[in-house]
Amino acid sequence: MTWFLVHFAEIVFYSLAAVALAGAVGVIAFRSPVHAALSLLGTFLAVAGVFVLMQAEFLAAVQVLVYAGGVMVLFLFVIMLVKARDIPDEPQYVRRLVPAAVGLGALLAALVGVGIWAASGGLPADGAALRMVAGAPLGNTEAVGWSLYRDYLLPFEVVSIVLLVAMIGAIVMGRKESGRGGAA
Amino acid sequence: MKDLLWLIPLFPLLGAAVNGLVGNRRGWSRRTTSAVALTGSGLALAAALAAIADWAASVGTAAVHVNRVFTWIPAGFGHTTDGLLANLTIDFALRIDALSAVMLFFVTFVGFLIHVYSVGYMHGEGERPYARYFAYLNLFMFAMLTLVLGANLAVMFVGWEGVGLCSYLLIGFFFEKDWCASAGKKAFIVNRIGDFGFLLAIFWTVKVFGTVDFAALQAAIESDPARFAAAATPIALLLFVGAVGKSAQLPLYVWLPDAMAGPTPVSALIHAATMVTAGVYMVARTNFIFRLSPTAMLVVAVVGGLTAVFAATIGLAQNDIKKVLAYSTVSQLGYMFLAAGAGAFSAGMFHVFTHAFFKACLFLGAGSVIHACSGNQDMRTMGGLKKHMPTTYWTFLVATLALAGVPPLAGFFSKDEILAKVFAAGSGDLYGFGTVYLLLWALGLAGAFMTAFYMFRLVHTTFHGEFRGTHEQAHHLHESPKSMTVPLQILAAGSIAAGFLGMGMFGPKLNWFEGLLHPVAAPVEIEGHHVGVGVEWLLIALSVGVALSGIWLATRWYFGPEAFARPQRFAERFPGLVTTVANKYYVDEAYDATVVAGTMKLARGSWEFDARVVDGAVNGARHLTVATSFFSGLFDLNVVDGLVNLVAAAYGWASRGLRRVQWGVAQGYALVMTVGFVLMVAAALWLGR
Amino acid sequence: MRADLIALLPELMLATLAMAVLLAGLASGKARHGLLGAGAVLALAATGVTLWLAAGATDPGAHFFSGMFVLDHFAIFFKALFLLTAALVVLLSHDYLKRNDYRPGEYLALVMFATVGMMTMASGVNLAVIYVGLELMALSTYILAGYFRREVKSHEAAAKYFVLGAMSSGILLYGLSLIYGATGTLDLATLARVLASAKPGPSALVGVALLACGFLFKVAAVPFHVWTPDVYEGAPTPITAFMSVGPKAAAFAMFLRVFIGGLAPLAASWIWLVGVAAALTMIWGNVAALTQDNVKRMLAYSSIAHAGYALVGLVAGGPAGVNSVLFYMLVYTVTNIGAFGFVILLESRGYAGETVADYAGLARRHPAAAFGMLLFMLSLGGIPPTAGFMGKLYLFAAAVNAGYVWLVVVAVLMSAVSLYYYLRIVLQMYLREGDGAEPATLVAAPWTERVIWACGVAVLVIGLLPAPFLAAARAMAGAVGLL
Amino acid sequence: MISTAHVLVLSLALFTLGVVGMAVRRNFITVLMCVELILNAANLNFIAFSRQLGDLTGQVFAVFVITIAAAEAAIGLGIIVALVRLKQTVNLDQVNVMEG
Repeated sequence: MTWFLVHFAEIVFYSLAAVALAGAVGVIAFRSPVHAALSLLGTFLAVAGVFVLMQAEFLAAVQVLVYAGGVMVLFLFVIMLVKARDIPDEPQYVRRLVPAAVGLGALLAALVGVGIWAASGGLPADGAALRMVAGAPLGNTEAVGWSLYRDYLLPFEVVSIVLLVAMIGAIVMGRKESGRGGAA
Repeated sequence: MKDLLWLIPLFPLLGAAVNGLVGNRRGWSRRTTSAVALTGSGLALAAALAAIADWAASVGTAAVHVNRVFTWIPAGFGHTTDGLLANLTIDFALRIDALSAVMLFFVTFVGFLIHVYSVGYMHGEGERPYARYFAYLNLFMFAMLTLVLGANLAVMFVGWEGVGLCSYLLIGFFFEKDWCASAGKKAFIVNRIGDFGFLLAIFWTVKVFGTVDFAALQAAIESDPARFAAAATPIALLLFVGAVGKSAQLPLYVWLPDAMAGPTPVSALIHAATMVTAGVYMVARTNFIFRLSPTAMLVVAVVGGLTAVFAATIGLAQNDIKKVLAYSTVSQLGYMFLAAGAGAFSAGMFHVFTHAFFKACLFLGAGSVIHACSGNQDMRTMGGLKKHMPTTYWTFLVATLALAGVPPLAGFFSKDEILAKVFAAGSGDLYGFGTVYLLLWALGLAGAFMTAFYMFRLVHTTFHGEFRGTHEQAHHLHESPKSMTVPLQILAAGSIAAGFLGMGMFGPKLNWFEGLLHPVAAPVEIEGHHVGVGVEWLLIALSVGVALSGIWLATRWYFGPEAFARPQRFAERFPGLVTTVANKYYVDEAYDATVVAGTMKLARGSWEFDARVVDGAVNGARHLTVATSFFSGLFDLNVVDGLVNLVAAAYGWASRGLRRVQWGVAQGYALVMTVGFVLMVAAALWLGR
Repeated sequence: MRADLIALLPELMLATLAMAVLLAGLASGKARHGLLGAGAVLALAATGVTLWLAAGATDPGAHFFSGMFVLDHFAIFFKALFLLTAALVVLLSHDYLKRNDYRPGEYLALVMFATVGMMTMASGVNLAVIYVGLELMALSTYILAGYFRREVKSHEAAAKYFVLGAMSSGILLYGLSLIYGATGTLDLATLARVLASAKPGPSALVGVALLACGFLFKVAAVPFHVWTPDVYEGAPTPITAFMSVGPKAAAFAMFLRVFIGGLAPLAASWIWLVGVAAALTMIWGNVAALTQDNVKRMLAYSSIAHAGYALVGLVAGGPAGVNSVLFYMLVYTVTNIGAFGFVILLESRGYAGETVADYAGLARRHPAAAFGMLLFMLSLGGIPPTAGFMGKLYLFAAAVNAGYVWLVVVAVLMSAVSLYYYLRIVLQMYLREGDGAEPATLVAAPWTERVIWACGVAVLVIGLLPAPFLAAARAMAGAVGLL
Repeated sequence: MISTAHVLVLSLALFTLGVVGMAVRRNFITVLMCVELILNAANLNFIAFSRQLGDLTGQVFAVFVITIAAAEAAIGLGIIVALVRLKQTVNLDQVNVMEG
């Protein structure tokens, strides 16, 4: 029992990591896009859990809201819209790429792994800075908010234009083309 | 006028623009087109003569006069401290001195004559091709004059590229014929190899000297020769690579014989008189760099000497009238480089000068003959043309005698000057390579014999004996119009007179030409050595004897009732030798048999490899299509021959190979990129270890 | 705050006007091509004026927005170049959109938003700013590539560009995260300081390598060039022209800023990565273009090759290298937009204008246009006295001076090879007469023609009198450091 | 205590799976999901490093990444919808008109 309490964080982390990995494998392995999407949802949620362990509560909330709530719904919506399941499965060109891709992936992982090995022993700082606003301790959400609106105002504004562009793009790409003229 | 040098190239440029942009589109009559073109080149000639006169009268022929038209490339990195680049400024500057004045004179003079000649020669073309032709010809004049007048390497390079482009356009002028187009391509690719050397030489010069201006370079070198000695060899050799390409020397000579596919006046102007001599001019122009490097000088001499003999032997057995002249040109260019390599830059330039007259005359005469024979170029079906076209015959004979080196015609003086200088270099043990120079001298003498032989073989087969062509052709034989014969007569007169400008063998005082060039291109002095008067006369006798014996042998073999019997017997006795020479030593075929076949094998091998490893992904049909196009490419390659085609094929092969990575599917691209990620990360880790 | 806003004014202005164009496009029931196009050009011009005013009112050495944004000479040069590019592309698009009957509103707005992204990239001295600017540019271009939705090819271009672009930006982001982990900062100046003070560990090296992968993707360098031919072929031609110069120049701006600026202490590692990639890019691009019969694809491979040349300047580094890249971007912009403009003119016949054979005999039928194309081809091939020669001269001279002779040998050799395929078009235009059966003609497209004329004049003027342009590049790049 | 190394290993695994997935899946929608995997991996890194360094920058940057990921997904899905309209397929390997 004490062991359980002492290692509680680790146990949670390993469980979340297992879920995240299983989800990621599922994305690649499932043939049905719906299953793949649900599997990805598992990864998203598990990653959100890791964010909490990493003292990034605000990010965890954003992850759940934006990914699980927004992006995932969008995915499922499109899958339903295009009736992806009805599309016949033709001989797979890409299947021949699998050995090469897996081999290269392993190689890439090994190389990057070598790279990060040395840097990765790091233990956390006390974490106070992650919830500090103008020298006073507050919550993580406030801290991120302050930083976002004060120090990172410029990229924040640019990202808002990115969202506008995404909206235009989704409309431009998604609207039905009614003959010549392309009326909206 | 000497301050308005830029006008000289401007006139032909305007002519080209008017004919090319307006005349070609509107379909102007031939008369209007020729008027525009002749005005362009005529004004260039007039302006050139005025400039030369003004320069000689006001500052003297020993002076260098430079016009800075505008600052072309300003002190680009002026604020930086990056070495010499900090001060690099390149003006668009033109320069007149003895060397460029000589070139200027004969380029505009011969150029104008050939424009006149072309009016007659091209009259059978349609209006639009006619306008196109004259636009290109004028454009060529512009580029050549820029090359000649350029006061620094960069401006010279502008002209250098320009003449290459025009040559390419004009060789391919009769583009309906496939072989014309492929000849143009061949000329272009080989020239590019040379230009590559030239461009690298420019960069190297910038790095070492911080300037590309001829005067500044010369001043820098003369102030401290020892400091630049080490850099001189690579720069000189790279420059020489450019010269080898442009002037068709071994091993890049292959394009010039093929370039005869162009209209004959073009062969006369570009591929005999002017553009191909640009290499010699460039070596003479930069002689202050070359003379610093004995290695480079020796390379120049050896390449020149070998080319002179090698091309002459091929010329012995050609049957196409223009091919004989083409190999002869390659061979004569070899003599010019031989002279330059022996340190006698002015002797080389003198041969450039005289050669321009008699070789242009020969080509134009050949054009006149081809014109009369309804386009036939094979000498075996000619003969007896003397009585049909007397003017062409006599002018051709004069030019032939000049080329063969019969005194007192122009070629005798210039060629003898070269051989004497090479002998002097040999006996004086120049740079310690005396033996090599003596060997080259002997080769040059042998080449002179062959020159006399193949030229008289040409004259006898073409003009003497009975006509051997068809009845229709015989009926058609006629003398060419005035616009063609008058230029021939003028050039023949030049072939007689030009030599008297440089009678070096009768004493240095009579060598006016060398005296003229001395301030800018002095010969390399061989210390403590002087060829005695007796020896000089012996050399003269030797070279005249060699020329006469060549003529004698050709006459014995190809003239009179016994004509052709002896060469027949000779061929029967030495069949291998004769066919080998007639087939240009099988150089092209050898490339095909060894390198091309090897490449094919390799290609096939890698094809299979590809097919198994990478190509598992690509479906069969696509594979087949690509493979078919590839092998049809190889088929082309076997039909057309030569080194250049090999290079082109190798590129084509590589090109198709690389393009196969682009197989159309995004996942495949993702995989290629993943390979890139792996390589980059691995390299970064390895580099930073 | 006021100073911050003044420095950002050009971007604010352009973004606002882009939204105005978007709304105007939606509001005008019938597509008003002329009005919207004129509006977009005026907006770009107004932004140019604003840029000039903002540049006058700010200190080139100052940092804005918590040290994330600068308006130094380097940024001003690139911003002016982007505005010029966007204006030329809008003009090129006018006749093309009208002819193909596509709505102009969203199109023009997206071009302007992409330009805002590019301008942000040029000014960013913080990796976060550079990254969001990059994404703004990239997302806008994905949509633009697929804008011609009735064309299968345009669609395919968008799909491929999107997938591979998303992959590359993911890789770039992963690299950024490693660099952040190793140094604890995203600010370029701090980054340079941290990296200089201690020998960086392998994780920083991996981060730099992955970052380089992402950047090389954006400039279309080997082996991350695979998207280029397909996307360039499929995209609407004015957008191809845009992608081949605008985003590429922006990518070079960030490449210079990040690598020569922030990652300078790691130069020993990345210079070889970039140098070898440059050599491979030049070889691959030029050689693969040799046998290409589709002119748009040929120009795509050519633009790969040109990215290789510009990378030579990056490798050379130092003020001379940076100057030469800036100047080259200017030269390349006018030349390539001109060349693609010509493709647009000829493409008007629907199917024609894409294969080399369509160019047969054009010199006779359209001598002036053919002459323009001749200039562009000579300039791309680096033949004097065109602008391309001058650009290459400076790039290669800088590299020789910095000691990268081997790279220059490759570059010169490959630019010699490149002439072969550029002159193929010249040969077709000037020597072939066409087979007579329905020859390709040019369709009246007045604005396209004007753009071609302007570019042709620019190519000659820059080639003959490069002094003021070089002076501009020099003043812009060298006055202050990159950070 | 969970060290940064733990998270990095997890993120590396997600990253690799994403990269491999992009090359082996033919369904455009799944490919898009793989992109999200890569972005999530990068975010894990940022968050882990942020905690290790005691520096908010990583977290703030992750906010941007999530936003941009959402924008990217929207555009990608728009492209998919148009693709289905035009070619009746979501398979990326059937988008292969252009090659060479």
